[in-house]
Amino acid sequence: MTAVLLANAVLWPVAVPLVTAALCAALWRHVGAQRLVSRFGTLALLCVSLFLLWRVVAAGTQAIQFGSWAAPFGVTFAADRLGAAMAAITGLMAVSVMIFGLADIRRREEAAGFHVLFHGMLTGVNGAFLTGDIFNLYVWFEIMLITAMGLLAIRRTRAQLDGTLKYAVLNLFSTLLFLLAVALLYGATGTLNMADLGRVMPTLPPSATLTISALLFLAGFGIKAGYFPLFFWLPASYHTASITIAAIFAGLLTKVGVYACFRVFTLIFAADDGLRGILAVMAAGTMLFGVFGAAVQWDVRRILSFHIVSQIGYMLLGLALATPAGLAGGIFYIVHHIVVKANLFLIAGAIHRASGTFDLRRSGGLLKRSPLLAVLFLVPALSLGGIPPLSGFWAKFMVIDASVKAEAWWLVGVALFVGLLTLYSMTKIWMEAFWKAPVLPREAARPVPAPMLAAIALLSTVTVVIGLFAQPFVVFADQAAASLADPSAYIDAVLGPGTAAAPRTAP
Amino acid sequence: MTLAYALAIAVLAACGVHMMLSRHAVRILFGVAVLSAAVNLVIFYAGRIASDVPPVILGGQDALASSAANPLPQALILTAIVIGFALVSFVAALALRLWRSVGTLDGRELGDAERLGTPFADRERRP
Amino acid sequence: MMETLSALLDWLSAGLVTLLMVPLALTLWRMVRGPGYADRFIAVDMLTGIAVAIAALTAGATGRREFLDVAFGIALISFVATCAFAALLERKGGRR
Amino acid sequence: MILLSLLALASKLVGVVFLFAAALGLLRFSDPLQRMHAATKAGTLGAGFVVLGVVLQLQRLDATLIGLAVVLFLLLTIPVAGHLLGRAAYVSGADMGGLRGPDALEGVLDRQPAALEALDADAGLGREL
Amino acid sequence: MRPSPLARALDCLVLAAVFQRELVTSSVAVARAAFARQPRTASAIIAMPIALRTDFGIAVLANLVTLTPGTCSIHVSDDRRTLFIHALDAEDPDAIVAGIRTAFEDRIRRIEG
Amino acid sequence: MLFAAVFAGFPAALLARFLAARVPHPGWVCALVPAALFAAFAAMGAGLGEAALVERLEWVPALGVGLGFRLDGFSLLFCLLITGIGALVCVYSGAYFAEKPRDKGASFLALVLLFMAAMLGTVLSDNLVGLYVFWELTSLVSFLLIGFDSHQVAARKAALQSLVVTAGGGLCLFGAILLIGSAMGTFSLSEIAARGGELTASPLAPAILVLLCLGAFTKSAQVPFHFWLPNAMQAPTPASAYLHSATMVKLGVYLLARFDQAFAGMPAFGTTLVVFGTATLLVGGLRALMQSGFKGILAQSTVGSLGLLVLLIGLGGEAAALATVGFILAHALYKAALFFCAGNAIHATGRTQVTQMSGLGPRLPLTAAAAALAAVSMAGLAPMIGFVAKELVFEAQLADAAGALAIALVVVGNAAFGMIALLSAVDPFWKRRDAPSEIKHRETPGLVLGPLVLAGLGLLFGLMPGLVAQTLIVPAASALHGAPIEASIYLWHGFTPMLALSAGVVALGVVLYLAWPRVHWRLGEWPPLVALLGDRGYYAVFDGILSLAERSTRMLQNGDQRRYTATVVAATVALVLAGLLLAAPGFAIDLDASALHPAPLAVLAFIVAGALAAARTRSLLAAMVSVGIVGFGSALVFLVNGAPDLALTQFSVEVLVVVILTALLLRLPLNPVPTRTRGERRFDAVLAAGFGLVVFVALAAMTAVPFDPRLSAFFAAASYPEAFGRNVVNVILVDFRAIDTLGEISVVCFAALGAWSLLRRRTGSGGAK
Amino acid sequence: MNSIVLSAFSRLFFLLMIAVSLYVLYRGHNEPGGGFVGGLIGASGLAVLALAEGVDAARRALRLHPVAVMGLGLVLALLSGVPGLVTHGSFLTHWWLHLGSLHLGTALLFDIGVYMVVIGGVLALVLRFYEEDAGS
Ligand code: NA
Ligand code: NA
Repeated sequence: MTAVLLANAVLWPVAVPLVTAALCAALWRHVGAQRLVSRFGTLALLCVSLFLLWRVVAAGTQAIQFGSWAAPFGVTFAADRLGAAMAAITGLMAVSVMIFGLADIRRREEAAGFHVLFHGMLTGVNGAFLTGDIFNLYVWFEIMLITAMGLLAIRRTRAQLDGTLKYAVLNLFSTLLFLLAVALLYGATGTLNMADLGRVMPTLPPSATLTISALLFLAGFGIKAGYFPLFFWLPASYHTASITIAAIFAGLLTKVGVYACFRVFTLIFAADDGLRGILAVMAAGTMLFGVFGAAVQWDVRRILSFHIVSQIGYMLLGLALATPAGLAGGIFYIVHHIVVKANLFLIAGAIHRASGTFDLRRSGGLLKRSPLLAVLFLVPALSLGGIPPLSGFWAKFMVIDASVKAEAWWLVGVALFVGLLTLYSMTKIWMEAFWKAPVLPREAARPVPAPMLAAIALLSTVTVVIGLFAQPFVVFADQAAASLADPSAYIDAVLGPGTAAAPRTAP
Repeated sequence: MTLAYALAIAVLAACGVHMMLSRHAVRILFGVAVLSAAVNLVIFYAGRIASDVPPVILGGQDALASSAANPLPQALILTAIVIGFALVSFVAALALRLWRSVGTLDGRELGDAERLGTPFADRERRP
Repeated sequence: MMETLSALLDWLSAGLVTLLMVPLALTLWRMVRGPGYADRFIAVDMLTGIAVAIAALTAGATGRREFLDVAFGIALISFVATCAFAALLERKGGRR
Repeated sequence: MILLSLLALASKLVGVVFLFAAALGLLRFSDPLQRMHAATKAGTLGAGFVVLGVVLQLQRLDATLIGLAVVLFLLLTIPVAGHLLGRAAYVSGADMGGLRGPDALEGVLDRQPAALEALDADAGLGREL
Repeated sequence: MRPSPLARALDCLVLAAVFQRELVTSSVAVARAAFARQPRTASAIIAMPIALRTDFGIAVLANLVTLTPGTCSIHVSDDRRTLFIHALDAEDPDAIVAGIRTAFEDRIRRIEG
Repeated sequence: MLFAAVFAGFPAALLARFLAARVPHPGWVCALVPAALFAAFAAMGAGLGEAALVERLEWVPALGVGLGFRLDGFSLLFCLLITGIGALVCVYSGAYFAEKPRDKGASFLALVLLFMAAMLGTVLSDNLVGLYVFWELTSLVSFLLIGFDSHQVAARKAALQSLVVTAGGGLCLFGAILLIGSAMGTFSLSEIAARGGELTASPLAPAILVLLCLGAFTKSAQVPFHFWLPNAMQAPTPASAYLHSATMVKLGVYLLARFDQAFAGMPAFGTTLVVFGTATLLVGGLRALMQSGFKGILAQSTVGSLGLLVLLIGLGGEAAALATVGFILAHALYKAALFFCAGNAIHATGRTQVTQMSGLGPRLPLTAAAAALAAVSMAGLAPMIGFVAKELVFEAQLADAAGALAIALVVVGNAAFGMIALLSAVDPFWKRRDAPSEIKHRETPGLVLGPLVLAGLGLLFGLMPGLVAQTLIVPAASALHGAPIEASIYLWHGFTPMLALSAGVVALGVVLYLAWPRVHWRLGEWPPLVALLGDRGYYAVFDGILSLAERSTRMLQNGDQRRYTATVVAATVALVLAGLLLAAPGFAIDLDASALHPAPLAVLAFIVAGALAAARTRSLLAAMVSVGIVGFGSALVFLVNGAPDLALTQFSVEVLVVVILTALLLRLPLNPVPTRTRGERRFDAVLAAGFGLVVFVALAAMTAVPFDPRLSAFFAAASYPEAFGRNVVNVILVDFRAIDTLGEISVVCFAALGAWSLLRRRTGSGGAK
Repeated sequence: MNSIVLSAFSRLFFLLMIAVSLYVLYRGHNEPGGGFVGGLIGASGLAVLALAEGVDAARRALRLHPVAVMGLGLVLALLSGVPGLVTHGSFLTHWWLHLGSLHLGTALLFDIGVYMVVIGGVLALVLRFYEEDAGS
């Protein structure tokens, strides 16, 4: 039994939320029972994802084959350091958001299927992080998409419905591009297993099919991830979600797209010069136009939504460099940003609770009213702004340092400039919501409930810890990046020892 | 023959995209349906269209005849079809809900999401 | 002699599918051009018959029963679509 | 044996001809109800003949059972479908250009004065969206 | 008085056989019309009084009518007393009604018992 | 030891936030921390000599980042200033906030202690990244202190401005640091100073120079970033005294000084500093003439002083090093004292303008005395330390053989200092206007301790330079110079050229003072000058960026769904085209010879016709039927190509889609008005065609790629013997790739559930129409 | 739709379709069919019922809440993978029982799960879409 548990470490982070979602659906009429199952499932998810992380660190890349069918014939789940870290951070996010949700989720939302959809989304996210099969990845993406739409529209306000429509259109297009790319890839290689693709691809002669497939992957994932100029759905929808949901979206969903890019463009398609150039332009555009959008907004959630885009640019920058240092920076950035951005959305919720509005033009006075919240806000806000020694500083450090080492000067310039504007818009929130005297006395304003503060404090602590004790995280990111840059360990873990080193022959 | 398939699929994809570019939610939905049909055909095409023998092992035999059609793309398309159906249904529900709540499905009149907290409100009010 | 005849029959069977493309095209014309919604729906209904025939002929041409299963499914399920069309026309007509 | 094959071919051919006729009727008849006659009857019969022909050709028990089931389903569903469509067409105010004789339903069923699609023409808008 | 089960089964068979014949002839008629140089257009909607007891019987009748030459049932009145039939070629409505009555309705009534 | 000294401030700040609100005399209590640190540094400094005290700690070795702390003469000087003045500031703050809410004072004291720690960290860091960490922290605390009175718009605005400027500069510094790391492979300051040749030889050297200067100039308010510092006077006075005159703003100077040795081989460095330093000196002096706010005038003089310091660093030689150190010390003593005095005057009267104060001398006697002493020092008159420092400055200029013009400019600048000194010591305290100002607050011990101590020290060190010469100034100058300096410092050098220059300075200063009342408001309202010297440029850039941001956002995120989709489609097509051009994979088609089968061709034509009809028709119902044609046609394609399972599924799904869509269309108008103009439709057609072309090219090229049937071959062989199913497709679905199917039914489940919830009946009231 | 003809036949169609759907489900492993198509056909039967006699009739015919049916189906599909996990250490490794040429396995359970999800899901959709608009 223990052996089964250990050997399937990579299964649990997907299985646990899926079982939770299924049970919640089966208990449809019993909201109380759903809530219980859901809370238990969330805790279990954190445990199993940390367990996976421990397994990967202790024993190297973990891989399982469903149905005992050997790769590449069956479907593989595999977790290297990157995948395991993403799963672990997903667990952390789930728990934090659930804690916050204790004070934010309404019964009406629970009755509308919050728990099912929430765990369904976690299933999709973890599935995407852990699968080793490109078509299977598509399936998890779709689970993510459908549950995200369900969650987004859960209160059915007009804004939510409109936002969901915009979310739906571009994300549907994205998954179709993705599926198209998968089909082309399958047509050109005859295989779907990502490790197998990684093994086969270098042996194939160039062909327009493969090139187009690669670029369609980029476009498809790019829409999900919110790259320039594909990000429009994000600022059009995220701010309409109820805040618990927006927080987990902000933390996780776009990052799945980024993760997929990292995976596909290291394992399957080697980033050649042309592709790197394209990625670099996209990265710069993403950083710039995201932060531009944020700079002009007055609604906290919209500021934060645009910042998601902007920050995604830094991660993409890491990929565009395609050096181990760049990849490491990108990975560190992803992990840091998930925590920080989810936290900021949670804080936006707390701001709303404490001042009765999300609109900075109408809020204020929170430094006096909720000094603890003010301090807790500073942590992720400054981290996002790249102020040392918080996590965001190291993230920027790694990415920009990698750009310097790669002599990508203009990217360095853009990245630094965007950092300043980021700090500016965080300052704006601080000044308007916390410093400024309240514009109007608000009836809707209430004290911030303890669960909200607890969730925020938890994530702020994580940010501070990553910042102050960055070394293990940096080392981890370096190792994760090394295994991306040289995927032979991954390939061996999936296809059997020695496969990657074996002479490759064209089919 | 293969190129005929390619051409038809390309036209299909183009039509789907053209419909997705509409501002009417239902038309967009139709566009998604057409585009996803095109993509399904791409999967089919990618498995090479070479046979009209179903990939079912005849009684008395242990393995599939070599002349049979490629079963893997068929399985993949099955999955994709079902997923497409689910998504189309959901979006249809969304459209219905939008219609009930807002009374329009025309993109030019749907702006509740981005009007929320927009920084440009003051200017937009001006004619 | 027998082989030749049987080959001829097979060829004819295969040709029948091609022959069916003509009614298919005519039905398509009615579906696309209308002019009325009722016309389109009736044409869709007609498609069922053609589809069953195509499936059956494919079964004949390949000698595989699996295609008859498809005809079976089509015959059974297409009725639901027609019901839905009728419901649409009737309620829409009743209400506008 | 060969006779059976010939019979099968004949049956299929008859079916195809009926389908042909049905499609032609669909194209040529002047109003939806008339077209429906073609679609339901000739279409059903055509499909049925084709299926029977294939059953005769395959000469296998399982194929025969399935084939007969197909014909049965067609006979069960198509008239209901025709009935529903006909009524719906009438109610929705579809064009009844071919109706020269009496309309016994007048005053029994509410019939819309204009067809749904006529709204296009009323609005005077182009076809494209 | 109810007929014996055997008689009902027999009636069912006869009904089926009659129906098959009618179906073929009707299809032939339609096909002829479709191939004709000038498709006839003189159709009509006829009301046919019926006297069946069960809804199922009425439904069966309606279906049989639909599948027979040149006719198609469109509606059953709410009181279940009238069947409205669309006739493709309604030169002699009474003959159509009489044909249906003898071919189908009487048999169904017998089967209903 | 150094670690303890640096990090003591952080817990102390935290503690202060809680304690200061609860103990009596919080200022005195909090002052214990900096006082103790001062003592500790004094003790460490005493044993230091020419050597340096170094402590290292690994932090993020993976990035080459450590926390190296290094105490040499130069940093010792800063440490003593920071902790010494810090202690006085604490005392002063306690008194300053005595009548305000206790929480406010506590927060302020906590920030002061936090700031002290950050400053110590900056000047002690040997690792550049560590330095940067503390550097940014000082910017941040400065931001919080400037905006401390956060309910005032002006305070918030000034805080933001200072943050944008200093953090922006910080990012430049960060860039410089990374470039240095890349060029040198190390972040250690001492190592970089030692290997300066490598640095200047690097091709990155010019970029490093520029970025470094940007970082330092913003922090130290050099032209053209001089505007933020006077605006920062929105901060409470103790903060102004501490951060914005005595310590933080000197960080830029500190940094430049630290790099002076490394850039020795690069004359551009010195030239740049001299040019910008001189300009800043003059601008500071000129703008001081234009002001009338007490703190504002002092702030402008600080800008000038910083300019002077930068200029001095730009000069070479031992004399310059001595002058730099001497002037840093003198300036810190008199400027902090003057700020305290200004604070007392403002605090007492509630007025901020010099012109609004009069006759305060008799009522604030100790303040007036301290101000007088400090002013003498500032004016560069004997017997104050300021005099000594000024003599050193002129000596350095003469030693560097600076041109006559340069010397003249420095004289003018110093004259402005003299003018300001007179203005601050005389006007508020001794000048009699219509009526003496009303006094709201009297002097308290806490308020006068700081100015008296600092002014007194200025006098003490002036009279007895030996007290600090060999213990502080010379070691600091040696550290700065990079080699031991032999020098003795006296108050009286005899009659030297420097003395002549000093006399000139004094005379000019008096003239300026006399002219000030007539000149200052005219200058202050002369638009060209205000525009040139004020923060107009900053706002032009700031607003320019914001308006660019606004325009780009309005263009990109304009709320139009169609625009979004069109952009995404266009981007996708453009990406593919760009990728094809860049990768140039070649394009090959294998035109297979197999005959065209009419039936599949007809089915394909059927699909295409359906799709075209769907795209063209306006009626939604007709479009639905046409989409149905596409789905149905796909089923036929599957049917005639050996995929019965697929055909059946596709057909069933098509039927159910129809069932659902008809229900949707039941509620909608079937002929909605067109949502696109004809032009938009044409444009969309082009886009769609582009997308179709991409698909076609990909598919056509696939014909030339051989297919690898490994997977299917395995399934074909294993399906029955191992998975016991004859329908290989179904075996793949439930066994080989069952997890896909599991995911697929999850999608169905979630989609149906989502739809179920979306369409649930409205519970309760409210919502849309 | 209040058509006597349809109402009279709807039960028949419903039963027929359910029967066929179960048959298709059962033999899906060896012939075209399987849980998904089976589910669709079954759901179509329910849809006919819903169209002919109103959504409540269809809902009554299923007895359970459609969402709960989906949930149970998902649970069943997940459970079908557990025996293999326990014995082979690999999720979704199916157990088989061989009775001559008849092979019964947990794969069928999996397919039943698929069937239930599809039935529940499609029914949920149809019910919601064909519910009369509230108050409009
Ligand atoms: Na997403
Ligand atoms: Na984010």
